Amino acid sequence: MVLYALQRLAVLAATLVAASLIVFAVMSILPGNAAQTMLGSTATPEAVAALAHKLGLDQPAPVRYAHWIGGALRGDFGLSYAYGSPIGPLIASSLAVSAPLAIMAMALAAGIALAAGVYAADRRGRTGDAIVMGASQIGLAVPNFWLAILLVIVFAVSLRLAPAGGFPGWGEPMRALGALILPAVALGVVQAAVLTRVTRSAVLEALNEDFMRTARAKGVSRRSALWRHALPNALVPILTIMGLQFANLIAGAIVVENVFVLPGLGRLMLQSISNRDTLVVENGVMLTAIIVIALNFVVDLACAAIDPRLRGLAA
Amino acid sequence: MLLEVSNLAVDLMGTAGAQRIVSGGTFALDEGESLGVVGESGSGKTMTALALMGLTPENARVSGSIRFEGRELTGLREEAMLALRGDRIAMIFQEPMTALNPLHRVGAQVAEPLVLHRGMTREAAFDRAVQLLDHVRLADPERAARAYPFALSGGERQRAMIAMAIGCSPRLVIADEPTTALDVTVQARILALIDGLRAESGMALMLVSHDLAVVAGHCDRVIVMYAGLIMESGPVEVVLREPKNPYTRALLEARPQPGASRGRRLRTIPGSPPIHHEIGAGCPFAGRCDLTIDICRTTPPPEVRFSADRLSRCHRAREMGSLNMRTGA
Amino acid sequence: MSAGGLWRPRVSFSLWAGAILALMLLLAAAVSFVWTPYPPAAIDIPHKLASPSLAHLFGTDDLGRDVASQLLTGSRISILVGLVAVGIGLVFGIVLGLIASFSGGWIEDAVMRLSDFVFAFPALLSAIMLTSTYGPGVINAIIAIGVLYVPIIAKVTRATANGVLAREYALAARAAGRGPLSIAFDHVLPNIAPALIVQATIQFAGAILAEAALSYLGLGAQPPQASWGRMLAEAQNVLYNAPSLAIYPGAAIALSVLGLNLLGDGLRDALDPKLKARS
Amino acid sequence: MSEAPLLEVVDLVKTYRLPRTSPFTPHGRRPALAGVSFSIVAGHSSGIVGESGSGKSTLARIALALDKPDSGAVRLEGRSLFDLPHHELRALRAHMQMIFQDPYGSLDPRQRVERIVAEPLAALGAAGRAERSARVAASLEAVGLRASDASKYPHEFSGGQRQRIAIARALITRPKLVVADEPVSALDVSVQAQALNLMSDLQQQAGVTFLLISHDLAVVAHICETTAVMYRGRIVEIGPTEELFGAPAHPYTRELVDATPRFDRPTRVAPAAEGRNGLETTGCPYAARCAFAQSRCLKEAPDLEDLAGRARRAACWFPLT
Repeated sequence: MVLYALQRLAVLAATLVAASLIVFAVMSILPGNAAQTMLGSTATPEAVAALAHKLGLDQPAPVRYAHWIGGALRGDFGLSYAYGSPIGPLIASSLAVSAPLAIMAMALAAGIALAAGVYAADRRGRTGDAIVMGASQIGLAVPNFWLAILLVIVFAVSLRLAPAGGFPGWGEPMRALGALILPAVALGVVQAAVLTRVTRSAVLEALNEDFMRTARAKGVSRRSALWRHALPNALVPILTIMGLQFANLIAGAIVVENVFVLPGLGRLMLQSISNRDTLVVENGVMLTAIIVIALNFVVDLACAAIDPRLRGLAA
Repeated sequence: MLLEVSNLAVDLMGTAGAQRIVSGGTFALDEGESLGVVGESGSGKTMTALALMGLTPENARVSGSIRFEGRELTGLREEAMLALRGDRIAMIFQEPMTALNPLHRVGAQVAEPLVLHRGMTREAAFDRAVQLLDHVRLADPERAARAYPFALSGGERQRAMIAMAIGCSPRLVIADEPTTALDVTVQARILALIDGLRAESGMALMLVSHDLAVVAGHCDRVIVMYAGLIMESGPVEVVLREPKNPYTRALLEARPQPGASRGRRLRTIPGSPPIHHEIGAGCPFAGRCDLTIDICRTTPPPEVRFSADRLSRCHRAREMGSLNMRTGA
Repeated sequence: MSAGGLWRPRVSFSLWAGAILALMLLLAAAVSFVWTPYPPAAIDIPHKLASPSLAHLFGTDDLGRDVASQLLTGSRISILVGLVAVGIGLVFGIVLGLIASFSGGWIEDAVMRLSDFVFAFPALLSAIMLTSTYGPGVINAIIAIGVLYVPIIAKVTRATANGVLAREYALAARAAGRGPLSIAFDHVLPNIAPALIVQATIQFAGAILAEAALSYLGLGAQPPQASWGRMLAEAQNVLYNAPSLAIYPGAAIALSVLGLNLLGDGLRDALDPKLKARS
Repeated sequence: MSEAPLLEVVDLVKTYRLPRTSPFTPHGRRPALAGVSFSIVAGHSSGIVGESGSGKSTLARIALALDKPDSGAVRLEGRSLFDLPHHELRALRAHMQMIFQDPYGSLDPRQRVERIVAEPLAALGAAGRAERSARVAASLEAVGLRASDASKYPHEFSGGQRQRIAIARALITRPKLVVADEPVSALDVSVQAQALNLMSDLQQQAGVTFLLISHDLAVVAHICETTAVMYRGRIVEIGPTEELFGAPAHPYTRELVDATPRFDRPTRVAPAAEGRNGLETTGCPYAARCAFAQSRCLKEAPDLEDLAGRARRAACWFPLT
C-alpha cells in the first residue's frame, strides 16, 4: 500500500506542475493589461509602461513563471494589483470562509446521499425508491443560486431566523457558523442529488453481483450481506464521483457566495477577474486546482485502500 | 430420505403476467447419493436449484413441497432458512471469476460460514479455512488464504468455493454448473475432487449441468429437464443405455463423440429451446421431436413410471424400447 | 444508417413527462417570436412591482416590465445556449472521442488525461474567466460552455466506442476488409447514438443551468435581451418588498432542466435498456 | 501437389504488452505465441485444440492478418499477407473469412441481416445492388435460412440461427479458407449439431476448407482431418485427428483426451505432478504438470520431431507411443 501511495504522490506532483503551467499559460494569453486597469483609461502610455515595468509585467514569460512559483513556494504570492496588498493573506482570509462552507456542504451532501441512495437501492422499485429518485431529480434541476434566494426569502425575510447574508468573521464562531448554514444547504442540495443517484446505481450494481448470491447461500442475512458485501464494493465508484464533483462544488460556491455576500474565494475570484487582477486570479485558480487535485489524490488512496485490485500486486 | 421434492413449481411474476419457469418437479435424493440435473438453457434447472436454497428472485413464487431432513422448507421463516444455508445445505456457483467478493481475502470468505454457523472467532475460522484450502488441494494454502480473489486462477477460485461449501460439512451440496467456465483439464480435476470429498464425508450432491457427459461420469441418478418439466429420470447407466424419452435420446445423439463420429451426420434437433411462456397445452418438445403424434400437441405428456425410480414424461414412452437406436460410442 | 430494430421505446413516466416539459420550453420560445402579452423590454414605471393580475399574469418587475413576457422571451436564450453549446460539445467531442478510441495508445491516454484535467477545473470558473476577459454576452457564454462540454462528450464517445470496437462484429468488419472510417460510420456511430443522445439531453439541461448562472453574475446575456438568470439577479435587489419576483424565473429554469433530465432518463431506458448511467 | 499450400504459417511469435499498472512499473509482457508453424492444404480442414491461454485465438487473428505478429510470416496461397500493400491485402480477404464464437456479439444489432451478410462484398466493391441481394439470398439459403430473413434484425433470431447468419456472411465471397474460432461453444447442444452438420456439408459440397479452433476435442474431431494441439503458445503435437485422439503421443494430448467427458467411461484425471506446481523451467513448458517428466525435460525444451514412420509430430523427449 505504501508503494502505491508513493507512486500516486509522484503522479500528484507531476499533475500539480502541469496545472501551474496551464494556469500560467491561460492567464498570460488573456487580453487586458493589469497596469492599464490599475491606472485607469486616462493614464498616459508612459505611466502605464513604467508601472508595468515596476511590476515586472514586461519580463519574458518563463521569468515571470519562475518568479511566481519561486515566490509561491516561499509564501510570497506577490501584490494584488487592485488592492496593492499581498495576495497570500487575501486568499487565506477568503479561504477561511470558502473552505468551511465547502466542507459543510459536502458533508451534508454525502450524509443525505449515502442514506437516501442505500435506502432507495434496498427498496428498488417500491415507493421509497420512487420518492428518493423523484426528490433527487428535483434536486438536480433546481439551480443552487435560486435555492439560495428561496432560502433567504423563507428563513431571512419572512422567518428572520438566519442572516440574509454577510459574514461576521470567525471572531464569533457561533454566529459565523450560523451565517454558513443556509449557503451550505444551497450548495449541498445539488451535490446531494447527484451523489444519491450515483450511490443508488452503485449499490444496485453491487447487489446484482454473483458474490452477493454466494453470501446469501452461505447463510448471510440480507441486511448484513448489504452492509458487509455490497456497500464496500459500491464505495469505490461513489468516492470517485465525489472527487470529481468537488470541482463543481467550488464552482457552485462562486455563485452562492454571491447570493449571501460571503467574502469567500469565489467572490474574490469574481471581483479579481472583472478588474483584471490577474495575479490574484492566477493564485486563486491555482489554489482551487491544488485543492481539487489533492482531494482526488486522497480519494485515489481511499479507493486503493478499499480495493486490492487498484493496489495491483503491490498489495 | 434426505431430500424429497414433490410438484415443485416456480413462477416469475413479471409485468406481462406470470411465467412458469419450473412446473411439477418431483424427485428425491438420499444420504450420500448424487443426482444430476441436466437441461439446456431455459430448462429451469438453475431455478430448481435456487428454489431448494430459497434463493429465488424476489418476484418468484415457489409452490409444491420441499422436505429436507424431514422438515418442510417452502414457507419456512427467513431466520430458519438462514440457519440451514451454508450449514446443512451449501451451494457452489458457475462463475468462479465473480462468485467471490473481490474486496475480502479468500481465507476470510471461506471462514465466513464457520463464523456464522459454528460460532468460531474470526481468527480460529481463518486457521480452519487454511486447512480447508489444503484439503481441496490448493497449492500453498497459507498464501491462497491471505490472497485476494483476483490473484487466483479460475480453477483455484473454484477450489476455494468448494472449501467454503464443505466448511460446515453440509449434508447436501448443490453445484450449479461448477466447471462450465473452466478448462477441460481443470474441470476433470475439480469433478474428481468433488467425488473424493463426497466419498469421505458421505454428503449428497446435486450437480446441475448442461453437459450430459459430465453428469454421466459423476452422478448415480439423473433427471433430464426441458422447458421447466422433468422429461426423464432414473439411474444414469439405465437412462444412457435405454433412454425412454425422445428428448434424452436426441441429446445423446446430438453430442459429437471424440474419435468416433467424423463425417457422420449428427442427429440434429430442429428449432431451439423454447422461452418458457410459449409452452402450449401439449408437450413442450412436440415441435422439435421426431416422434410427435397429434396427442403430443394437444395434451400434456403423462408421467410414465417404469419402476420406483425410473420415469419418463412422454405419450410414447413405452414404445421407446423398440424404436431405440444404438447410442453412445 | 437506420435506427435499428431496437426502436420499441418503452414509454416510461420520465419519457413523456420529460417530453411534455421540453415541448413547453420549445413552445414558449416559438410563441415568443410571434406574440408576447407586452413588449418584453417595455418599461412602465407607474405599474412597477404590480402583483399578478389579469393584465399582468405574473405581475411586473421593478421597472414595470411584464414578467410573463420576459419569461417567454427568456426561454429563447436558454434554448439557443443549450443547442449551440451542446452542438459544439457533440461535434468536437465525438471527433476527439473517436480519434482517441480508434488510435489507442498514447493518443488515447493524452485525450483522456486532457479531459480529466478539464474535469478538475470548476467548469463555471473557466466560463467566468472566458466571458469576463472576452466580454460578457450570449456568444461568449455559449462558446465558454460549449468548449467545456467537448471533453465530457469525448469521454462518453470514447468509452462507448471502445465498447463497440471490442465486440466481435467490429472485428468481423475488419476481417471483411472495412477501413476504420467505414467501421466508424457503419458500426460505431449507430451503436453509440443512444448513449450520445442521452448525454446530449443531459448536457442541454446543464447548459441552461450554466447560462443562468453566468447571466445571474451579469456575464451572460446583456440587457435588453431577456434572460432568466438576470431576472433572478434583478429580483434579488427587491427581495424584501417583492419576493415573488424571484420565484418565476427560478421555476422556469428548474422546470426546463427537470424536463430535459427526465427526457434524458426516459430516452436512456427506451433506446438502450442495458445502457447504464455513464457520467 | 506442386502449388503452395492454401495457408502457411511460419514461426509466428507474438507477445502482448500489458498496460502499465502505474507510470513507474514497466509494461508487463504476456507471451501468446512462441514460434508456431503449420500449413493447411486446400480441401483438408485442420483443427487447433487448446485451453485458455494456449494462444489459439491469437493464432486465428494473425492468420487472417487482423493482428500483427512480432515475427514470422503468414502466406495464403504463397502470398505473404504482411508484405502485401494495403489494397492488395483487402482484395485477398475475399478468399479468407472468419466465424466468431458469440452469436450475440458477432452481428451488429443496428443493421438488417442483408447488410450484415453483404458486408464482405461491400468491402470489395464487387457487386451492384441487385447482384448483392441475390448473393445474400443464396448465401442465406445455403445455411438453411430463408431469403426473406434478409430484412430482419439480429434480435429476431435464436442463437443457432444467428450463428447461421454469421456463417452465411463468411460464405458470401465464396472464400477458400474459413477460420472458425470456437464456432459452436456458445450454442446449446441441440443447436450445436445443426451448425456442425452445416459446416461438414459446406466442406464436402462447397469445397470450403476450415481452420477450426476450439477447446472441445469432440467438435474438432467431427470436422477436421488433421489437428494440432497447442499449449502455452506452442504446438506440442500435430497429426491425423483419429490417430491423435486414439493414441496420443504427447502427455498433454493424453491429459486432454482423458479429461474430455464421454458417455462410455468416466473422465480419467492425469496423475498430478507433485511439487512442481507453477515451476517455471527452461525446458519443456509442460514439464511443471507432466507426470512423466524427467530431468532432461526440465532443462531442454523439445522441438516438434517426426514420430517414427507416421505423419505425426510431437514435442516430447519421451513420446507415449
